[in-house]
Amino acid sequence: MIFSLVVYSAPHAGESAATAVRFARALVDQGHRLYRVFFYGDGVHSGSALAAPPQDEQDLLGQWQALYREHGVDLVVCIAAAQRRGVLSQSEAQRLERPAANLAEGFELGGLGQLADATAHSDRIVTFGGSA
Amino acid sequence: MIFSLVVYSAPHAGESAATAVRFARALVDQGHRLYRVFFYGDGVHSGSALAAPPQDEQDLLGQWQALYREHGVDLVVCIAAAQRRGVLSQSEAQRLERPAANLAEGFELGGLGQLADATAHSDRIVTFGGSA
Amino acid sequence: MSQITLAICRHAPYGNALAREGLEAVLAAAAMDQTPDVLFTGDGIFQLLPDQAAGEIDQKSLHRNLQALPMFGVEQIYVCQRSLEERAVSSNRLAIAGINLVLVQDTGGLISRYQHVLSF
Amino acid sequence: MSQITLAICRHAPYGNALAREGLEAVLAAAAMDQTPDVLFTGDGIFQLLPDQAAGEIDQKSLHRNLQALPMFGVEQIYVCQRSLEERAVSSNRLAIAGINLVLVQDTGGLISRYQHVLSF
Amino acid sequence: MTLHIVNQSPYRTSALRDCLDAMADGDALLLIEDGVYAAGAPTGIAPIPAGTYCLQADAVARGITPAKSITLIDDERWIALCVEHTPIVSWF
Amino acid sequence: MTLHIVNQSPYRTSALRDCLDAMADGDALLLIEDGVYAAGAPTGIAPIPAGTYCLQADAVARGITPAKSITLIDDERWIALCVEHTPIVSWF
Repeated sequence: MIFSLVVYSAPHAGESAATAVRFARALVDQGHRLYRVFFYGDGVHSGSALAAPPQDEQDLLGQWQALYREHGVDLVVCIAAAQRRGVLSQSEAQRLERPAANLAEGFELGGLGQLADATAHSDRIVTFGGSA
Repeated sequence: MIFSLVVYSAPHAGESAATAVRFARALVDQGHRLYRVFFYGDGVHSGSALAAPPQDEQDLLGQWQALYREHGVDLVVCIAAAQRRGVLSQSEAQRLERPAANLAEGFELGGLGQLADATAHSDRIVTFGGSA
Repeated sequence: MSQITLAICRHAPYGNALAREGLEAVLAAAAMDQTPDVLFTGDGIFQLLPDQAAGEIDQKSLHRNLQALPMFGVEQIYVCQRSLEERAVSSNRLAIAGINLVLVQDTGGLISRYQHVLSF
Repeated sequence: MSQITLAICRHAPYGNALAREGLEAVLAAAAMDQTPDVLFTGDGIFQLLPDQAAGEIDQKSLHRNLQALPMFGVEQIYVCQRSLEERAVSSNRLAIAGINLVLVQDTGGLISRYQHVLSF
Repeated sequence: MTLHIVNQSPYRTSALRDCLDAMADGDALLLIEDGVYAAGAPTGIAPIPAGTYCLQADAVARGITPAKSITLIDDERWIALCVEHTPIVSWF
Repeated sequence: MTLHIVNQSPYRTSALRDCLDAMADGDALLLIEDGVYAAGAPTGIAPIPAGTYCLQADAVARGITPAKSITLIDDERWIALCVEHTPIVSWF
């Protein structure tokens, strides 16, 4: 079955981002197709290459990137939400005249249309909401 | 009177970060001393130099930096919370082998001791909590 | 046949970015001819209050996003009646030009008609 | 004379980073000889539950942070009795080695004794 | 039939109550993350329907022992629930 | 006397209720951000003490008309309240 996930919560803000990546891993391990993970709201921070949690905490970035490397999972960070929050690709950083880029390898910036597209092409959408 | 503020919420996640910077501005405009603003939890994203909100939305980063430039307000981003969330100075980026730095001018990384120090040297502490 | 997508808007405006970002997602989907249905429930019904002056807190009014809905083909929205009552908000106050408000009592029944639900 | 600082821990562990980061802030202050008093209230009392196996969700147990408190001079903590009752948690279950649990009924009175309150 | 997922403490936010208000007959409810606090002792806050599911890892992580009427599941079973239900609604 | 600040909707989280449970005689309560939804029509959720303050900008932004018993204030008066009270407790 074809799944897409929507992730709203920033990594290390609570448990949601970790639940999402664990669920994503379980999906592909069970042979389902993960059409897209769409990072929206504070979820865009998942795409930051600069996160450096202590060694004894979860490396969520590495887990998302492994899904990309091993299964080509489409990791789309909403470009409008990311601009507001400071997650930029090299070309966006140049265009917006910001001093650096921080979008991690494996993630791409995309428009909200990619969320609509995911609903059209997936059998199931699962949303991972923020912490309170 | 001497105030310090504690900010937990990320800019553009809700209203809290905007309330905090408006309150800080009002404090110094009224002649109070703002000893320190301590950014903790998701509040550390306030110190990201890469945020690029649309022209018709608030530029919270610029407002914090103006407080620093005009009044030397001490803007301290908790280093442990910032590492987890990907807000890094140049030296931290090198030490942690991350591809770029994004700590904005005017902000400095500091330990949790700086929060304790703020409570010891301030008459009042006001906390700006997260959104739900 | 079941409809494709229902967007559920549950957050108050301004206090949580999801209110604004949810409406932006609805508009973007509609612009791609994948117009979702929309349900306002819980604190989401506060998005529909008239006379919001968000400039007072240096934000843009959400009303502009709501008023754009008909231009993108969203001509009716569902509103949870129980949520209105709990918050003592009369549905008469919620007029948005070009949009028909449909009060819903059985939100569970409404939800079950869709293939996908996006929560904002 | 009023005490300096009370740290109020109101969040459940793991679901919100403030639970962990609050305890880290308490330990850091104590390490600087500015030991705050600590009140667990609301969902914060869930931090004190025994038998947490946070490894199941790939997190570190908060219990390690709690057990470090006495080493930093925090030898008693306040716990809101009403919060325990609302959650049907018996105070007998909450033993932490080296820490004396003081049940509080009048949290308002407790808070008023301090110069500063940090909320986590 | 809909699968509802609640990840918030019932003591802290209205997510569970809002969800229960929007459940239709035959819908399934899954408690995850801080939502598992609703699976413990009876609380009087919100009675959970019989047959509710609870993510075991989240309950064990928090030291919560769910009531007998609740079905403990792992991620694999969660995915199966997603396959069996549509739509899937998250309450947070 | 303590100044309590609540920034959450009373319909959505327990912040206001928790705050009211922890108020002592003579304490002040200030509603800001989504907390101002508690200042509107009587709701039955949590009765607000007389003399409660409400940040006017946040109420006006949301189209909320606070009850007559509530004192609308600006940032300057908020700061004055902070000067007059100690400690200051934020509920979120």
